[in-house]
Amino acid sequence: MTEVVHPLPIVVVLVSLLAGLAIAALGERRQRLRTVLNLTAAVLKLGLVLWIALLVMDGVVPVFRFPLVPGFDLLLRADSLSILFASLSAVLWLVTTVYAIAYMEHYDNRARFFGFFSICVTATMGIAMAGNLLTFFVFYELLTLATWPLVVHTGSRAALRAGRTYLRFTLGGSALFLVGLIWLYALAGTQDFIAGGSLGLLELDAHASLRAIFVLIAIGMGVKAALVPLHAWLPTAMVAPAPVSALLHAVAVVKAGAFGLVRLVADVFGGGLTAELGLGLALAIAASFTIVYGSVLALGQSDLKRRLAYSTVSQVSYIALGIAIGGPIATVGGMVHLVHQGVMKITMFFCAGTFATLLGVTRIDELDGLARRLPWSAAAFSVAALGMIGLPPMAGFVSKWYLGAGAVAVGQTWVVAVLVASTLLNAAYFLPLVSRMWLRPAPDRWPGGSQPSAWVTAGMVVPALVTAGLTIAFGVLAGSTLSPLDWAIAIAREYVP
Amino acid sequence: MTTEALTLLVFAPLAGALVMVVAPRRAAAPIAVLSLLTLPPALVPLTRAVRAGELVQLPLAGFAAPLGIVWRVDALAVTMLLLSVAVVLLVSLHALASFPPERESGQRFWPLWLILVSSLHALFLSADLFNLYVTLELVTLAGVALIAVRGEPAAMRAAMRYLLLGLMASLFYLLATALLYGQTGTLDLYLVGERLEAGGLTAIAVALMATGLLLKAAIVPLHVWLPAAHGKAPGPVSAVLSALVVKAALYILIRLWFWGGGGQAGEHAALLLGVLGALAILYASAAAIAQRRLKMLVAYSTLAQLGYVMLLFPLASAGAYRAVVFHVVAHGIAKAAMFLAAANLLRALGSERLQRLAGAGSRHGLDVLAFALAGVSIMGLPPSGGFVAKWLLLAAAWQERGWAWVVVISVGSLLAAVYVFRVVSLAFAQPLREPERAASAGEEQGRAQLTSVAALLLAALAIVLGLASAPLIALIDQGLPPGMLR
Amino acid sequence: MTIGVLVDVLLALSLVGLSLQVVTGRALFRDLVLFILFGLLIALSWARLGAPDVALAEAAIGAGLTGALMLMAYRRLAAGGAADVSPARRRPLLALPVAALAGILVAIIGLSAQGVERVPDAAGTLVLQELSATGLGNPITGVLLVFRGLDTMLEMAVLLVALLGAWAVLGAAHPGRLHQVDRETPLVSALLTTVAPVTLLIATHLLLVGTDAPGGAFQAGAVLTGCGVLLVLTGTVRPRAAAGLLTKLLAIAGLAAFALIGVSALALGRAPMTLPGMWAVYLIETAMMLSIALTMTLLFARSRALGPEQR
Amino acid sequence: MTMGLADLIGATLLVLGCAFYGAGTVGLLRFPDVYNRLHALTKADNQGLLLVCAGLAVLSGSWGVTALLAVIWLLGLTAAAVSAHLIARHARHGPDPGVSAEEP
Amino acid sequence: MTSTTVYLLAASAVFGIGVYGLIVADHILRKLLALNMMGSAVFVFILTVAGVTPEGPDPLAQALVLTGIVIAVAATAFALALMVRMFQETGLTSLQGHDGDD
Repeated sequence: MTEVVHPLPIVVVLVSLLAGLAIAALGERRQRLRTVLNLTAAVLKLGLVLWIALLVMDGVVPVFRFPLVPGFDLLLRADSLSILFASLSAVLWLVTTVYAIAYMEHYDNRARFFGFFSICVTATMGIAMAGNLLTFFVFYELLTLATWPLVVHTGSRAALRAGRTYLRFTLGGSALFLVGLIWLYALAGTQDFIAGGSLGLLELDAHASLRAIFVLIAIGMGVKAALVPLHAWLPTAMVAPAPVSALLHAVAVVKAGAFGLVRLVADVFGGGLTAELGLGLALAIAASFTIVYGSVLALGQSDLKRRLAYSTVSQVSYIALGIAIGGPIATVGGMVHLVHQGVMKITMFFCAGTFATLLGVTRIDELDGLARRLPWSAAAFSVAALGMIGLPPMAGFVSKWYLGAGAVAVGQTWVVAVLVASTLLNAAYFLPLVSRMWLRPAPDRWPGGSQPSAWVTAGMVVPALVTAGLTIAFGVLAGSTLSPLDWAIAIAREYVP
Repeated sequence: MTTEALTLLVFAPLAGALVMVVAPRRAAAPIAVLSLLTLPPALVPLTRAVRAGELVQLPLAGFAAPLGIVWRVDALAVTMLLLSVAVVLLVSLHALASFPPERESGQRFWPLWLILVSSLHALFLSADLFNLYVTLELVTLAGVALIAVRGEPAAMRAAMRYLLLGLMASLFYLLATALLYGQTGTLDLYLVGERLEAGGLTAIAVALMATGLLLKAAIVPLHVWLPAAHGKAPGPVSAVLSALVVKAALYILIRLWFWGGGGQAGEHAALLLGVLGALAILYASAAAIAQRRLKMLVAYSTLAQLGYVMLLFPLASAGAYRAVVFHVVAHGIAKAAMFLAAANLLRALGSERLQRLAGAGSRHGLDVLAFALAGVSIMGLPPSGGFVAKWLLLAAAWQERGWAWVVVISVGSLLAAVYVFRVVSLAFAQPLREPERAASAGEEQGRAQLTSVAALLLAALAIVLGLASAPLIALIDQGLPPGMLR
Repeated sequence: MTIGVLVDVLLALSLVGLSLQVVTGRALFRDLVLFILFGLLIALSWARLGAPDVALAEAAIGAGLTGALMLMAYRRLAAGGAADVSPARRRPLLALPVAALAGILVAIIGLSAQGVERVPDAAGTLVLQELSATGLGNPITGVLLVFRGLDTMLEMAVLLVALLGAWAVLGAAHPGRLHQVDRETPLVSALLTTVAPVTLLIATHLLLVGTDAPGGAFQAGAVLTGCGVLLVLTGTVRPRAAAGLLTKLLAIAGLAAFALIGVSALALGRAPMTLPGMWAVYLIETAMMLSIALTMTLLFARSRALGPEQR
Repeated sequence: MTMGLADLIGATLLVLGCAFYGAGTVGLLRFPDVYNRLHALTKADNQGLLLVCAGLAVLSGSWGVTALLAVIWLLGLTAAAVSAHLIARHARHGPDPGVSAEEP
Repeated sequence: MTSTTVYLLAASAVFGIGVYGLIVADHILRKLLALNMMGSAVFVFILTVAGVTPEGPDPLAQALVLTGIVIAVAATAFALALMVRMFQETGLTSLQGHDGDD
C-alpha cells in the first residue's frame, strides 16, 4: 500500500462544502438552480469517491497533509476502511438529496437546510478519510455544528428542546474526547492511524492511563454511536424532518460514532492491546447491553419514528460489538454491518417520511392496510424490516452471520445468545408493522397528509425502492467482488494478517 | 525600510486624524480610508524582518535606551500589530457605514478613532514604562470618548465609570513605574528586567503595576466597569475595545512579567494571577448565560475569554506562551466579529433584548451567520482559531501537570457553548408574529449590507485562522520570552 | 530639626489636613475651594523639593486651571439645579480599610525605596551629562522635547482627544450665554486693559526662558489660558456654535508641529523625533503653548469656538 | 550668626510683613460681615505684600529681582482690588444681573 | 528625617485619603477631586523616590511629573465635560443608577 500525496481527498471534502456554501448563498428564491446544484454535487462526489476506490483497490493510498497545530497535522488519508464509509455516505447522500428535494416541498428556509445538509456530508467525508485522531476530532465537531441546525430546522419549541439535548450530549462528549486526545498526545505524541494499532508499537506500560484514555475517547465516540447511557438525544431528535433523521440516523451521525470506535480499536489501540487491557470485553458488554436495551425500548414505542430510532440505537451497537470481540470474522461482520444497517435503516426512514407526508400516518396503530394505498413504499419498508430482523436473502443476515461466526471463532459464545435474543426482539417489534400493513383492512379515511404532485410522490417513493433494492443486492450478491462484504474482508485481511 | 514602516504605523493614522479635523467634510472619507490603507504595507517589512529572526530596534531621536525611548519590535509586538491592523481595517469597514465620515456623527467619531488606532500601535511598539503609561492613557481616553460619542445617557454613565476607574488604574501603574525607576535607574523595560533583583520591593512594585493593569484589563475582581462600557458602546467601538484595548493592558502585563523581571515576584504571585483568570472564566461565563441583553452577553463573554490569558502566568512554559498569544489573536478577531454582528442585529431589530431575536435567522441571515461563526471560535470548536488556541493551552496545561487548569479550560468552553447557542437557537426559533420594520431606503440598505459584510469577513477570518494557524504559530515561536526554552 | 524641615513638616501636615477636609467635607463648594488651596500648597511643596519647573506648572495648571474648570463645572451643575447633597456615606465600612491599606502600602514602599541607594548611571544623571548635545540649558525641557519627545507629543494628543471628546459629548445643545462677571463697573475693563497684555508678556517670557531656566511650553500655555479664562469670564469673547478653521488649526497646532518635524527628520536620514535645530524647539514650544491655551479655554467655556462679542 | 546690615533690615521687613498678613487673617476671622472682612483683607494683606516684597528685594540685593518683585506687587494689588470690588458689588446687588442660566 | 521623607509620608497619606474619597464619594465631582489629589500625591511620590542628583531632584522625574500633570488636567477637563452633559441629559450626578435594565 504505497502512500501518494494526492489532492483527491481534499477535493472530495471540498466539493460538498463549496456546494453547501453556494446553495446557502443562493437564497430562497432560486429553487430550480438549487436543485440542479444539489444533484450535480452529489453525483460529482459519488464519481470522485469511486475514483478513489479504484485507486485504493490497486494499492495506491492518496494522502493530503496540512499543518494545523505544531506536532499534529490535518491528515486526510483514504485507506480501504475509509472508502467503505465514504462510499456508503456518497451513495446514500445522493439518494437522500433526491428524497429531500421532494419531501421539503412545503418547508421554508430550504436554502439554509440544503446548505447545512451538504456541510454535514462534508464532515462525514472528512471523518471517513481522517488520517489521525485530531483530524477525526475536527470533522467530528464540524458534524455536530452542521447537524444541529438541521435538527432545529423547523424552529418549533420541541425542535429547539431536541437541539438542546443534542448539544448537551455531543458537546459534553467532545469535551471528554478532547481531554482524552490531549492525554494521548502528551503520552504517545503524534499518532497517525496505522492498521493494527499505532500504540501497539510503542510498548507503553502506563496501562492505567491508556485505559482512561480509551474510556474518555470511547465516551466521545459513544455519544454519537448512541451507546446506552449516551443515547437519549437520538429519540428526541426525531422531531427533525424525515430526510434529516434518515441521513443523521442511518448515515452521518450515528455511523460517525461507530466508525470512530472502529478506528479507535483497530487503528489506534489495535486489537491486541485492546484485548490485553480488557477494554474489548468492556466495550462488547456495553454494546450488547445497548443492543438488548435498545430493542426492549423499541418494543414499547407507539410512534413509528421513535421505534425506528430505538432500533437504530440497538443496531449500531452491532458494529461496536463486532470490533470489540476482535478476530477477523467478527471484524468483517462489524464493518459490513456498517453498510448494511445504513442501507436498511435509511429505507425505513424514507418510508416513514412518505407515510407521514402522504397519509399523515405517524403512529404504528395507524399503519393498518397501508399496503393497499402505498404498495411500493410498503414493500420497500417490509424488505428493510425483514432485513433488519436478519432473514437470509437480505443484507442483515450476512452481517449477523459473520458476527455470530466471529464470536464462536474467538470463543465468546455468550455473544451468540445476545444475537439470537436481539433477532427475536427485532422480529417482535418489526413483524407487527409488516403484518399491519399487509394483512389488516385499510381504514376508510387516512388521518391526513397532502396530495402532492406525481413528481413529488415519485421523488419520495423511488429512493426507498433503490435502497431496498440495495438491501437485497448486498445480501444476495454478497459473495461477488465489489460487494460491501468482499470489501470488508479485504479490509480485515489488512488488519489481522 | 523598517524605520519608515514603524513611523508609518503610528504617524499615518495620527496624520489622518489631524487632517480630518481641519479638512472640509467632503474630504473626510478619502482621508480616513487612505490613512488606514497605509497600515498593511507598513507591516510587510516588519513581519519579514522578525520572521528572519532579527530584533528591530529604533531609538527615537537617536538616544539609546536608558536616556531616550526605544521602539522595539519582536515577534510578540508584530503579532499584536497584525491583529490590530486586521481588526481595525475590517471594523473600520463597519464604521464607514455606521458612522459615515461626512455626517456629523462621523465627524465626531473618525478623528478619535484614528487617534485610538495610532496610540494602540505606539503602545505595541514602545518598550518604555512611562511611554506605555502615556499611550495606555491616550488609548483609554480615546476609548472613553468613543463610548460616549453618541451621547446616550447609559453610554455616558458607562464611559464615566470606565474613565474614573481607568484614571485610578493609571495612578497605581505610575506608582509602580516610579518605584522601578527608583530601583533600576531606567525606564526601559528590558534594562529594568536585567537590573531588577528579587526582593520585597520588587514584589510590591509588580503587585502595584499588576493591580493597575488588571483594572484596565477588567480581570474579574476589578471588572465592574467593562460590561456596561462594552455593552453600551456603539458597534465598532465595542468591537475594538474588546478585541484590542483590553488586550493592550494584558500585553503590558505579559511584557512586564516575562521581559521586565516581573516574574521575580515569585510563584505565589503567578498562581494568584492564574486563579484570578480561572475565576474570571467561570464567573463571567455564568454571568453571560444569565444576561438578558445581547451586547451585555457578548461583553461578559469578553471578561471570560480574558481569563484564559491569565493562565499564562502559572503555566509559564513555551507551550503556554504560544497558546496564550494565539488565543489573544483568535479571540480578538472572533470577538470583534461577534460585537459587530450583535450591533447589526440590535440596529435591525430595534431592541437588544434577547427575546426580540426570535426568528432573526430568516431575515438577518448574514448577521446571525457571522455571530454563529464567531461563536464557534469563542467556544473553541474546530475548525476555528479558538480551537487551535484551546488545543495548545490544554496541551501546555497537561505538560505542566496543571490538572486544575485543564478542567477550568474545558468547563469554560462548555459554558461558552451554552451562551452562544442560547443566542443562535433564538435566531432559529419561529419568529414572534410582529410587523417587520419597513425596509429602509436604498442608501441605508447599502450601508446595512456593508455592516453585515464587515462582520461576516471578520467571522470568516476567525475560522480561516483555525486552518492557517501554522504560519502564525511559527511567527510567535520566533520571539519566546527570555529563559523560556522551546 | 532645622527650620527648613520644620516648615516642611508643617506644610506636609497641612496637606494631609486639607485633603482630609476635602474628602470628608459636607458642602461641595467649600471642598472645591479647599481643593484649590491644596493645589497651591502642593506647588509650594514642589518649590521646597527644589523642582521650580514643576512648582510653576502645578501652580498654574494643577491648582489654577483645574480649580477654574471645576468651579465652572460646579456652577453649571448648580445652575441646572443639582442638589448640593452632602456625600452619601454608602460604603464607609469597606472604603476605610481599603484607604488605610493603600496609604500604608504606599508609605512602606516609599520608605523602603528611600533605602535603595541611587543607581550611579540612572537616566537622570545621564540627562545632565548628555544635555550639552541638545543645545538646551534646562535639563527638563531637554528631556521633554529631545530625549523623550514622543511622550510630549502623545501628551498633546491626549489634550486633543480631551477636546475632541468634549466636543463630541457637547452635543447639539446650543451653548447658552455664559456666566459672566458683572460688567457695569469700570474696574473690570481696567483689569482687562492691564492684566491681559501682562499675561501675554509673562507667557512669552516663560516660553523663551524655558530653554535655559525653569519655564516652558506647559507653564506658558497655562498662563495664557489664564488670560483666556479672563476674556471668557468678562464676556469679551463669546462661545460660537461651530468651530472655524482657525480654531481647529490652533487646536491641532502643537501635536501637528511636533509630529511634522518628528517625521521630517526621516527625510534628513535621522531617527524620527530628532529635532533638526533650535528653531524647531521654539516652533514646537510656541505651537504647544497656543494649543494648550486654546484647548483649555474652550474646555473652560465648554464651546466649540470663541469669537469676539457682537454688539 | 553674623547678619550683615542688609540681612537685618530684610529680616525685619519680612517679619513685619508676616505680622500684617497675620492681622489680615485675624480680621477675616473676627469681623462680622462681608464688607469688614474685605476691608481687613485688602488693606492688611496688600501692606503685608509690600513689606515682604521689599524685604526680599533687600535680601536679594539685585536690581533685576527687585524689578520683578515690583511687578508682582503691582499685579497683586490689581487682583486684590478688583476681586474685592466685585465681591462687594455681588454682596450688595445680589447675583449678577443679566446673566441667564445656561439652557440645557 | 530629611525633607523628602516628610513629603513622601504626606504623599502616602494623601494617596490613601484619595482612594477613600474616590470610593466613598457619590457625587462625580467629589470623585474627581479625590482623583486629582491622588494624582498630585503620586507625582510627589515619583520625585521623592527618584532620588537626587548633585543639581537638585532628578530632571527625568521632573519631566515625567510635568507630563503627568498635563495629562491629569486633560483627563479631568474631559471628565467634567462628560459629567455636565450627563447631568443635563439625566439630571444625575452620581454613577449609582443601575445600568443595563432600563
